[in-house]
Amino acid sequence: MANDSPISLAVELGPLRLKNPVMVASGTFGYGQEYGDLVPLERLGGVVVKGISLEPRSGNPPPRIWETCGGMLNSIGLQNVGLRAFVEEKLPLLRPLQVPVIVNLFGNTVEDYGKLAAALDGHEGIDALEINISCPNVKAGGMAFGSDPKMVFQVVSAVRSETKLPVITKLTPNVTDITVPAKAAEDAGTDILSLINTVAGMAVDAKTRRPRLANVVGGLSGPAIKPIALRMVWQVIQASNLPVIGLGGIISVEDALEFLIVGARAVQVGTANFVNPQVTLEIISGLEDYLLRQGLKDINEIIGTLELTR
Amino acid sequence: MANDSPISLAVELGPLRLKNPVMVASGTFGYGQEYGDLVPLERLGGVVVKGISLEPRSGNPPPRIWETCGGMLNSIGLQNVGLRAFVEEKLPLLRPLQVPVIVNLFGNTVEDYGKLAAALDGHEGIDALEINISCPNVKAGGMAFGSDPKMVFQVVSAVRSETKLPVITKLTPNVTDITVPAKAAEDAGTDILSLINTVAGMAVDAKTRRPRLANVVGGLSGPAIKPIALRMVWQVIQASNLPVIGLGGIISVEDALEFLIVGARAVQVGTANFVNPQVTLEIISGLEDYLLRQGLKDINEIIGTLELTR
Amino acid sequence: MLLRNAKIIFNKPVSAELYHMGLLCPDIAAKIQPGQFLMVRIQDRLDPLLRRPFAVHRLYPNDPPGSFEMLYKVVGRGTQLLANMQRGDFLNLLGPLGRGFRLPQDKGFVLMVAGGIGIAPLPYLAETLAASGNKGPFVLWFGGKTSTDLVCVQHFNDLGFAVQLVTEDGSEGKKGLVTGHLEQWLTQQDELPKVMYSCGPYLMQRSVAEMAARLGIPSQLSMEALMGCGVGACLSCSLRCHPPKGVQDPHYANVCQDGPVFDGEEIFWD
Amino acid sequence: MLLRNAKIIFNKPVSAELYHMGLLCPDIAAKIQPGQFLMVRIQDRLDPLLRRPFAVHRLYPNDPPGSFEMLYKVVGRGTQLLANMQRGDFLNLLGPLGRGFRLPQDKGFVLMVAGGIGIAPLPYLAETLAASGNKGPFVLWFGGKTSTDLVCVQHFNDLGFAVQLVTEDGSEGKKGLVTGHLEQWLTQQDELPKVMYSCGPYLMQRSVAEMAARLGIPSQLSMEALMGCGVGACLSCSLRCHPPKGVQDPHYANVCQDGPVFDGEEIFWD
Ligand SMILES: Cc1cc2nc3c(=O)[nH]c(=O)nc-3n(C[C@H](O)[C@H](O)[C@H](O)COP(=O)(O)OP(=O)(O)OC[C@H]3O[C@@H](n4cnc5c(N)ncnc54)[C@H](O)[C@@H]3O)c2cc1C
Ligand SMILES: Cc1cc2nc3c(=O)[nH]c(=O)nc-3n(C[C@H](O)[C@H](O)[C@H](O)COP(=O)(O)OP(=O)(O)OC[C@H]3O[C@@H](n4cnc5c(N)ncnc54)[C@H](O)[C@@H]3O)c2cc1C
Ligand SMILES: Cc1cc2nc3c(=O)[nH]c(=O)nc-3n(C[C@H](O)[C@H](O)[C@H](O)COP(=O)(O)O)c2cc1C
Ligand SMILES: Cc1cc2nc3c(=O)[nH]c(=O)nc-3n(C[C@H](O)[C@H](O)[C@H](O)COP(=O)(O)O)c2cc1C
Ligand code: FES
Ligand code: FES
Repeated sequence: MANDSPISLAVELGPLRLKNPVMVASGTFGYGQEYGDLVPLERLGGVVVKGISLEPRSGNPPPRIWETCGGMLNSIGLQNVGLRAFVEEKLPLLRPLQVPVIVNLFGNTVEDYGKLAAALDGHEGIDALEINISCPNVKAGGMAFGSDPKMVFQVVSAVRSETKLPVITKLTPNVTDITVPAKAAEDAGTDILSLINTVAGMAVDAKTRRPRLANVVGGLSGPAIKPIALRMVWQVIQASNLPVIGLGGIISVEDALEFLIVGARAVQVGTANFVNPQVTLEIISGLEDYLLRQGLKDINEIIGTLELTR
Repeated sequence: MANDSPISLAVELGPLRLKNPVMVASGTFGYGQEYGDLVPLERLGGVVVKGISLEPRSGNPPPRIWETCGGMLNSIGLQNVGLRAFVEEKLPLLRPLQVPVIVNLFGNTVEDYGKLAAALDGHEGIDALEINISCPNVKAGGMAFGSDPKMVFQVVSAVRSETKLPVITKLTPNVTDITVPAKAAEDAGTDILSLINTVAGMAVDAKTRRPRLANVVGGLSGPAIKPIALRMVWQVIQASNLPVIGLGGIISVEDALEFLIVGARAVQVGTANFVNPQVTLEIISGLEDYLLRQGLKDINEIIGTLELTR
Repeated sequence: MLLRNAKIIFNKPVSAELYHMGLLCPDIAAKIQPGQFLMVRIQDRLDPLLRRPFAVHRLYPNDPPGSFEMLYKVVGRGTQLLANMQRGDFLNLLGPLGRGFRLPQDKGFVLMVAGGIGIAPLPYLAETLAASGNKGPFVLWFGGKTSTDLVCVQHFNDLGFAVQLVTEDGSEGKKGLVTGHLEQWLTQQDELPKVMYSCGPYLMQRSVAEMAARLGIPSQLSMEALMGCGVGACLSCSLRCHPPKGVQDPHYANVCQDGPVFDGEEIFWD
Repeated sequence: MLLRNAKIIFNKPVSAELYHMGLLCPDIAAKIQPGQFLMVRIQDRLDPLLRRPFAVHRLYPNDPPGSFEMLYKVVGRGTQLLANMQRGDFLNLLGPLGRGFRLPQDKGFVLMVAGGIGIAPLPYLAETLAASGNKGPFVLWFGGKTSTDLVCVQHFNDLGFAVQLVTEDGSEGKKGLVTGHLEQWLTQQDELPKVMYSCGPYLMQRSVAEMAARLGIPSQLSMEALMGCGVGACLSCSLRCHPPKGVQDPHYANVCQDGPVFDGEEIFWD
């Protein structure tokens, strides 16, 4: 993409300005360095780092991953280096780059979320916080924060009150009505919504009769879940005025377009990075080609243009 | 499979006795005749017919189907011949066969369900009723019966009070906690639970910017959803004492085994029939081979034997 | 209805997008009628998942015995995979399926109309017609976007057809849409066809059906729909039709079972 | 780390389950070290979805230049698809990845231990070792279930290795498990190896590491894990290790990044 390209992929995402709508999703791109020079980070719309907690976490015992039809299950167990090592070792490598850095965060309690937000607020080189509310709430007996709208409200409020950074709330799909937690997050002052996180799933080895994951249940991601993600994004778009980041199963420019057309202002790409590390670059240039073919000049001309009449 | 085979695949499913645990799922095998002599129905553990309503229904306008990665979306809109034509034209063809016939039913209101159950109760050749609670409740503004445990209780109670036939309640996966509707159905007196129905999903044609389905949202089925189905079956097995029929994405004997191992007493095969019309026959003989290889004689020896210690 | 593995005996491009594939499958070859179709499982894996519907293009009773040919257009993932397959590979076929073309009761003038890949089922129909003792006249009107769409014209000539070609870009035959030229031509004929057979895009089919209705000629149209099962089990492949007596409106027929060939007047055009 | 399409130059069975595949990819051939691996995308479609990890078995600097060989065992869907691929087809490779084997600092006696398909990364290591000016002695202990598992022994002989074979069924070499015979043999040697390299099933690796620890020999073990990304981005490929100072327990290393080759004493065996 030449800089003087007549095509504009730039989008506004609430308080954020992105040069294009294609980001990498949390947990699938490490802390940004792992893919080396295969993916020049400056080319991306944004980088969401692996979820960070106050203290380092070991994560779950292996096996932590299993391939399924069109997808994969993971139960990493939120292994991460912890706040301090992130700020001292990982952030300095990202800071000099011309790419928005979004820090994904999670806690065991509402207070953890607030403390994390406060601690990250002061650091240069962070462009937004993304709250992961899919993780189990230790005080509520392990039920995910994200499945209870009251908890969603509390967690988002705790983060909101501790940071001036743009706040993204990442919704879990494991709910009856996705617009309910979306509304709760909106009421608590989130700037942006992102969805979906993984769908709870399971697999068994028929030979040994053991679960494929040591943790028994894991999160399903990848192309298999795309129809679910797209449906939920569309539901949230209709119910909320907030800008939405769509993700779940995106692996081609057509997939990304589907999310933009239903109204997402940006997308994240997760599992597909494993399949094709350069998939984000291909999607970005694919978006330009699409606009050219459609005789358009600006990606905003297609966002939210789903045609419902026949 | 010779009759004097030393291997037994017979299972008890509450009040039902099946010669093997492999049935065809509602809506994917018509009224039983459509696959002609490719699938001798007597070989199956059971046949669940297309969902029946009091009156015939036209269903949704096309397009009604779209292929996704590892799955498909459908929005048939519950097209069916209606109670009377079913009883007069379809049931007589099934009655003479040595196979349990399960009638899947649905209504627009709680009363519809009761009336259908009453009307079907008297007819010879029906072995059980399966309640589809995934369909929209017209009185409650189109929200699915199955996503509200109070509605589940009412619908199942209405059917229970009108029939002496075994009652199967088929749960929708589009809920936060699958054990809640499962419990509601149990409290209302269902004999058996079956799960899962399709997962709500959507797809868009990026070229035309139109939804792939005229109905916009449809139900996702096929191998893509298997991990979700298996997880939910396992959750229900742990929370309820009722016998469970597992389904969702089964296309191989290994898939069927996964459901049996987590504790399902039978399985249904849906979308896979389209891919391989003889898949049920292959699964049945595959189960025998598996037992032989494992040195077992009876399928009941593997049901619910998930090994959780490492 | 049979489920069979068929061996690919050839698979060769006829243009950038169109391929001929020869398949050996005597059981299906022995049963299939013109206009019926097959549900093809393109490979063993789960991507793509569903079978794809294809017509029989030509039947080869002797060359080798029990073989037939498909003509297909590469439009998406499934057909791209088909194009990559090799002689000697196997395809799993379900069929014959659906209700095919019916031959006219009276001998005489028969008109066929094809748009693009809609030509696919017509050669087999033409062969059957020519073998039925009917002496014609036979006319094919064949429209495409451009000249490379207009395949197997020679075969129709050999079967005694007068072939009229139309392309949207004027690169071969008349320029424009097939239905426009056809209507004009028809009004100039002394005799009207006994039947009009047609296969092509929805709007072309609609024009043909309306033209046939205006002229009082029976029309038989081979229709398309997205399909799940191909056998009437899933109710995916709906085509809105006029409801028979006592049936609720809207009435959706199954293209796979009630069709793919419909009488023009059955269809509710929208 | 490179992302490249490599051309298959041969793909041939060496036994019912084992295949040799030759790949042409000069960029990767120029960079990859013994014990490093590649994440292979077996095809374009989404089933199977994830890449599969494979070691480089042998490097061919000249035949043709920039080519190398993989040895793989057909165990599931992905490897079955590999076995069906043809000369001239392409595979997409991501690599070189991970931390490979390090050559011993002192020249002298080197011992390698392989179990089954664990032989895969060792010939390239042996070639590098032999080319490093080390004169040995070199010994390979190689165990398998049965004689057909014991491939490429001649190549080790050619490189100056003494090869000791063990099979569980006794069909070739000594009967039993490789680690049992090895331990006995080691205690009878005058000199101890400078290093033990090993690749094979978890329990074999554990025995080798414990044996090496008892004898005070450094061991380098190439470990396996289920992998998502292969580059350290997803944290799927955990192997429990002893935590370095200041790191929480349990400590999980990434096999793809911290390994696949680990020192025996790093690993927490459970
Ligand atoms: C009765 C019948 C007979 C047919 N005969 C022929 C033939 O002889 N030659 C030929 O080239 N084509 C024929 N078609 C169309 C052919 O089935 C589609 O072109 C093919 O399914 C496209 O598959 P794909 O994976 O390449 O396309 P994709 O667009 O990737 O397919 C996505 C999905 O849409 C379906 N689909 C896409 N286009 C069509 C279509 N036009 N009709 C039905 N389903 C479609 C596919 O089956 C698949 O489920 C026929 C269709 C029908 C209904
Ligand atoms: C660093 C490394 C190097 C390897 N080198 C070789 C080699 O040179 N030759 C060789 O034959 N094998 C090698 N393996 C093992 C090889 O990756 C697996 O046999 C292969 O992934 C199986 O794929 P499948 O689709 O046939 O099996 P399936 O069982 O169908 O695969 C299902 C999933 O499990 C994974 N998987 C299954 N077995 C293994 C395994 N043993 N290790 C890691 N993942 C596995 C697959 O990658 C896939 O994600 C290596 C593994 C690692 C970690
Ligand atoms: C291995 C792995 C690790 C993940 N870790 C996180 C995480 O730390 N925080 C988070 O919010 N989401 C995490 N996710 C979820 C992804 O960010 C994403 O929401 C999900 O995978 C769906 O997108 P995809 O289908 O494109 O992968 C993880 C996903 C995977 C596959
Ligand atoms: C085309 C189609 C029609 C269906 N119709 C019904 C129905 O009438 N009643 C019902 O309870 N479930 C219906 N289902 C859901 C299936 O019975 C099954 O629950 C679901 O498809 C998941 O199983 P599968 O992945 O094996 O297909 C239908 C599914 C499909 C694909
Ligand atoms: S395709 Fe299933 S009914 Fe026609
Ligand atoms: S495979 Fe992703 S971190 Fe190792």
